Amino acid sequence: MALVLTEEQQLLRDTATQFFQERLPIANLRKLRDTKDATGFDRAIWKEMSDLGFAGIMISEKYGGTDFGPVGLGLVLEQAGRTLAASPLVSTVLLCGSAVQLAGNATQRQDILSAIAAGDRIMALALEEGPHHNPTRIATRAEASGQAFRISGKKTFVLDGHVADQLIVAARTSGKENDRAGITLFLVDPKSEGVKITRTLMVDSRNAADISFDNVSVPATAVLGSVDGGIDVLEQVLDIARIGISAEMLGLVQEVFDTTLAYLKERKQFGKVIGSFQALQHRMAVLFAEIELCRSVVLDALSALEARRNDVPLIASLAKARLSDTATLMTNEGLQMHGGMGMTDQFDVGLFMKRARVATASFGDGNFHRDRYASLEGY
Amino acid sequence: MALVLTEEQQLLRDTATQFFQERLPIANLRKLRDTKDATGFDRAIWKEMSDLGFAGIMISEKYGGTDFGPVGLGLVLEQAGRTLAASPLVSTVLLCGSAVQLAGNATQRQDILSAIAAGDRIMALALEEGPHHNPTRIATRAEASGQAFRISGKKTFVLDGHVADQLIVAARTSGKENDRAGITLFLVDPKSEGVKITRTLMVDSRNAADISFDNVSVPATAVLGSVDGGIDVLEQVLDIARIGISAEMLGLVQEVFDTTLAYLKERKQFGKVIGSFQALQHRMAVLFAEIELCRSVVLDALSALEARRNDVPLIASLAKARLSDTATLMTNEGLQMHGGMGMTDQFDVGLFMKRARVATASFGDGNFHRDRYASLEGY
Amino acid sequence: MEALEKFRQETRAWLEENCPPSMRTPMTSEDETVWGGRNAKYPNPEAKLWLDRMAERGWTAPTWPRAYGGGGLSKEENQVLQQELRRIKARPALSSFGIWMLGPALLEFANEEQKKEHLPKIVRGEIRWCQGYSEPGAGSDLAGLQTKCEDKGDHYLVNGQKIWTSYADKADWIFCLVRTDPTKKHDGISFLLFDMATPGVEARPITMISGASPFCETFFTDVKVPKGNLVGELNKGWTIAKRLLQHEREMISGMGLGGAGSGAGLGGLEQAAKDYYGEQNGRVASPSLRDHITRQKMDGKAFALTMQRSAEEAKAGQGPGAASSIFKYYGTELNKRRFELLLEIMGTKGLGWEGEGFTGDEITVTRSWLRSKGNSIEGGTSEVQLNVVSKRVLGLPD
Amino acid sequence: MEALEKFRQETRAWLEENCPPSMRTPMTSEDETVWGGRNAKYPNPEAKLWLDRMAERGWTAPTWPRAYGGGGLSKEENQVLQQELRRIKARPALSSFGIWMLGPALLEFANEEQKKEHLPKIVRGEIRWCQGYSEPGAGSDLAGLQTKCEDKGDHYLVNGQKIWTSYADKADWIFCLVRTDPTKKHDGISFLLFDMATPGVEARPITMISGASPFCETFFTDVKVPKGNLVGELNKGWTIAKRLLQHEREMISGMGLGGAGSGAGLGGLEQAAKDYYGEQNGRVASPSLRDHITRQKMDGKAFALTMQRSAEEAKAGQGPGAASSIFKYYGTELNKRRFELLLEIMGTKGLGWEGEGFTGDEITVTRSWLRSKGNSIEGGTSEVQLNVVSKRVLGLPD
Repeated sequence: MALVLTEEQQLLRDTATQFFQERLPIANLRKLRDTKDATGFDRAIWKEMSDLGFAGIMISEKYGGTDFGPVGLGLVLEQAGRTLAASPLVSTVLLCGSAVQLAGNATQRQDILSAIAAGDRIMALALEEGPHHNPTRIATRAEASGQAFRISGKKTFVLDGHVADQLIVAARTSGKENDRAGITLFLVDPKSEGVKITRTLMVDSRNAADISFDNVSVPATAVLGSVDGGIDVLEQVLDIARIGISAEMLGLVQEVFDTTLAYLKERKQFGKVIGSFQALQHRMAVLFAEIELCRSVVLDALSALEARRNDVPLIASLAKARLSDTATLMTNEGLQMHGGMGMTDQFDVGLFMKRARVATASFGDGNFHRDRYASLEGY
Repeated sequence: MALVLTEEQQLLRDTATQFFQERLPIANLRKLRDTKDATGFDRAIWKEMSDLGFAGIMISEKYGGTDFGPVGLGLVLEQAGRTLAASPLVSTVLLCGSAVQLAGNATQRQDILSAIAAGDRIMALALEEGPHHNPTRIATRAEASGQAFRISGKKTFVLDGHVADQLIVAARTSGKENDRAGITLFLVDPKSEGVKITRTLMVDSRNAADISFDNVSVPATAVLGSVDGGIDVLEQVLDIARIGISAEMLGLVQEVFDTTLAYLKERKQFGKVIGSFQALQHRMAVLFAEIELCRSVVLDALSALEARRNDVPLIASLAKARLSDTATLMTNEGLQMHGGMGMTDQFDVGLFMKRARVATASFGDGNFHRDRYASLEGY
Repeated sequence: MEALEKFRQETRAWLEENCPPSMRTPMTSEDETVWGGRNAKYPNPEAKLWLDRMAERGWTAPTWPRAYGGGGLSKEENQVLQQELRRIKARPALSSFGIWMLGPALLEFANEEQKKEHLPKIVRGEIRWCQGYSEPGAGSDLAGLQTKCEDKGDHYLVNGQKIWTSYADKADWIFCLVRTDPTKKHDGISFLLFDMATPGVEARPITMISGASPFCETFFTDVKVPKGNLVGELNKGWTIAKRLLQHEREMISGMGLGGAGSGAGLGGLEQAAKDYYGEQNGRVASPSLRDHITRQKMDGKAFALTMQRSAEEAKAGQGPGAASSIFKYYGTELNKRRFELLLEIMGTKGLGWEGEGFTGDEITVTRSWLRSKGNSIEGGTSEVQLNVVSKRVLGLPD
Repeated sequence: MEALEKFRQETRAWLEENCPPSMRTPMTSEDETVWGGRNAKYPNPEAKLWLDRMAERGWTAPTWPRAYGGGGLSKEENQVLQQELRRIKARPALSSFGIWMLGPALLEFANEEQKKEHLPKIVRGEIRWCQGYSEPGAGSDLAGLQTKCEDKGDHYLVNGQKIWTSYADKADWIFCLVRTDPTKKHDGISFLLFDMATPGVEARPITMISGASPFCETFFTDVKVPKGNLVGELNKGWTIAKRLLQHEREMISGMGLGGAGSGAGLGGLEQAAKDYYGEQNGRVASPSLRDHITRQKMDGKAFALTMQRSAEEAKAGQGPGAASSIFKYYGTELNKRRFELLLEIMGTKGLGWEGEGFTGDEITVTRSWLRSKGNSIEGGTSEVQLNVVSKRVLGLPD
């Protein structure tokens, strides 16, 4: 295991830090929100990120990627979390890029991975059908009809779904809702007839969509991986996303901690800086401990991915549960310690709180992952 | 509802306070423990308690009781909790007295209730068969054989079981383990052939026993209440016990709180009394709030019993869960704030911690009662 | 008792005749609240009619003396009135900081002229008031306020800045704490009234994390205030302020008990959990979530019982009791927890901001969740509350 | 590398020949620990043989210089030795505060004569030491110690009282912090050694909430100590104490990771839950309990990873890192929580004290649960740890 960064990794982290501070500071998210930007992220800056190699970080050099691996991606995401950077990293790189890498045939890989690495294609995974993450609860059906499939169903919380150039849709080719077997992944053009996309404006000002499929026809070549065997791919992809979002949340909690600590050293009440009050000091010390543990967990999860360890599912659930819980705790404490000013939109802490909750709900919250962890461990 | 005491009740509380402080202070429990007293409580003092009317507090005057009702009993138990008084109040009065009152026929009531009220009979309820409270998980069987029954099975955690003059045994006359129907209560003489009693020494220095029944013969007149219908009686009796023990725990947490508060005002570290440290102040203020809520809950639960409200089961579970959780929290915090001295047997806080855990495990801990509460509320 | 019964009959008859039909329907949004004032807005003409009729009897401020336009009712009569209003589900004729906050203070601390001047207009909803207490630099240390008020002989000159002035952009007058002696802390504060139309007053609404808000930042630049607008003695304003704060705190602590925006539209925590999480054998499908719901419900019930006990103790003449010292702290923390739990229950449906994909109830929960974070800050932070409990109730030393 | 491999071969061969068979079996109780000393007790003659053989090579203190009886091994050689000892599951030849605590301090701070006098006897287990730091009045404020040490010309005179002196009733000598200047705090403390057989020394065992304990209260009444027994400079004992305390803290923080008495005999939390609570479809029957177990396991894993990360950072030359500042706090709190959870799992079976009705493992859990409460007090309370983190690591002001 490597819980310490190599020099190369430290360099990447420094690049990412600088990039997000300069090119995607929190002001960027505010601007997108306040101008009601139709895309919801800055495509030009996404191109810059791709040029820096961030989009192709998990993609092999053969397809124009930088192949820096999961630890590298984690470092980038952590820095993105510090500035609440809106980008298609989760939708396109973590979810869809990984799915194609794992399950795509040669043609699909060539086509899609090189487009992702170049920053030319935005992709979205249409998976969820209810308000809570549940990768096997799929009612959307894909009926075989000759050489094609016809997809019908409703998806929700599709990240970047309203601007995706291409969708991956999880649909049922056999079995019934909640069965593990019978799920198939399809590549779907969002402009196909019968696809209806509604952007949903989330509290974190990021992008998601409800998408309905009404008898949408796709050719057999649109199948990604094997028919009925989608769950195995999905689970690997989801673990990558869970770990990636945990890395983002690590940046988020660290930033809120740092900002709150600075505020405590500056803000005066009753003639003293409030950071001199012992009750607040102890709460900050406890938060410090929680975050140090979070950092170890995220680093280990990224290493597990990189080394393809067989405990990836376990450590992914550990990371997602712990970071979700700590992000809730840290943003609540951070806001409270900022007092009334923290309640204003002018301060950033509220934005971090909003992002923390959406990140928590993405791909399983603490309840989901603690239950999964216990199942994986057999109790 | 009456969340405020009447003058009569206040008088009773004052009597009880004085009695326990003078006659059953913590030193009494220490003496019983250190001398390895065979009875485990002081029979002479139990007689005194009976003379004061405490043993007959739930028993009507017809049988020599004082009929002060549940609120009165709660007040006595709260004061008993403050001095960790060892007495057969729970086993004999709360459990067995209530069972006979509810289910006994005229002969049984006359015989047993007057003996209890006079302080002449110690009784014990042989119910549990596993390490966790579960009133329907009964494997002990009573087979009808002519005009008699033959009881076989093993009971554990029978409070005061090693000194009881008479047992009430919950056994199965039909159905299988975990069925609600088919449980029958029997009055059993502990000296009967086939009864084997092993005293178990618990961490709180109170009394319990493992009791095995090997083909023990009892006459049909030993049935308390109806054959197969014991669960309805049991549930009412258990709710009384849960509320009673909650009242005892209220006294316990209040005493630990008061003692800790006094210690914080006296103990000096780094040249200041430690009660001046804000981190401890806030923890004490939070505990204060928790205990105030506990007090309201216990008073309401006692009132519910007294008024025979139909939400008794709900409020009993609320009381037992909340007092169990708060007792754990308060004793942990109390010990920590006492520092190293709290770790010594010389200080009392450890004794309160031990009693708190046994009281928590008695008749359902927080997990049990939260689950029950949700079931009762239908979710 | 007979007189009271007679009063009830009369009141019932009067309300039957005078409360317009549309004023007996539930409000569909906060926008329908009638606040009165120079630029008063009414959801419909009946709302104005209802206000005028109630104001004429002084029943917008039922217990105030008739001499100042109030209803002159006894405490018992007012209870009857409120019962009868609830019986027909009447909307409040007037919502007003003048009635809730300022009026009682004026009745206790103002001179006769001030009472005559301001109280009747409050009763009739002619003047809408806002309160200027908090300042950006002060926060929990309210008495650390800096807004300067200088005696310029024939007038006072006010310079400074307030924050969290609710509806300052819509109010006609402000009651305001100002610093009249910079060399003292609590004893250098005065209580001043002035017209928001005075030159030099500017109010800017604050956007909150939950969206638009009634709160404003309010700036005073060389605001001239007549000397007759000082209430009570110079430098003794803190006494008035404390009385008003006590009142505010009590209003906020009721929160733990739920009410508007608490997810009531979703049918309570357990129904929401069944709807958003699903059921298994008739129970909430996630057992750990079920456990969290039970903890919340148990704490809520225990808190409600404690407020009830405190009220009963007060009624029994035992005073409000130590338990009341924890209400603000516990009630607001409980309310915050409730909203966190609702979000946990609702998953991504509890995380919408606006627009399609979410019901109105869902968006309300999300916004209320964010708004709830302020409960443990406004009206004395939880930290200040815990300080107060540990020092005043528990007697722990500095 | 080759030399190290050769050392491994030789060591393995030597151990094979010299470690007696019974010393390769697990200890069945703490009573079998070999502490040495004037009244040394051995579970069997082989234990003495094993000690003597190891001591002869200096391998009871492998890295100490040969000149003082130590093994003179390099760090790498010692690692090899420890690996080989573990390989054959050898029991420790000697447990000793002299080796763990005092020796390193003497090597760093004592004069040549003192080293020659004391170290060889420690290595051979001839003298058993105890440590006299804490005092009843001092607690967390260790430097507030009062035990008076007066210079009487040809000797020191010691008067006072220590507490928490482990095995003081069984030890031969004590290393002790005493006050040599009452006008200063940290700069008035000295580090003194003396024989527990000196007249005026009395040790009384302390009964803990968990039962009998190695701890004693130790009283000094006009104890005469030769002046040569002062280690380091007069009034500079705090420097030595700090070094030793650091060491102690690190030993305690490992606790969160489990080990002896952590319920290992029950097969871990989840197995215990299945056994004591029952299974439903192969899962722990109580879902809320299952959730608590998972939280505990997750926190335990996260903490273990953090200790590992810190070690890797240190190895990578980045120093111990800020994370290490939380080990004592987090590790002990985690350990306490683990025991609370075990009790929750075991129900009434986790609440036995002694006698029939409970297995040995069950009683051990109960006693260890009680003992664990001291973890967050001894070696610096959790509160002191949080103070240190907030001030030294986070830079928050007084």
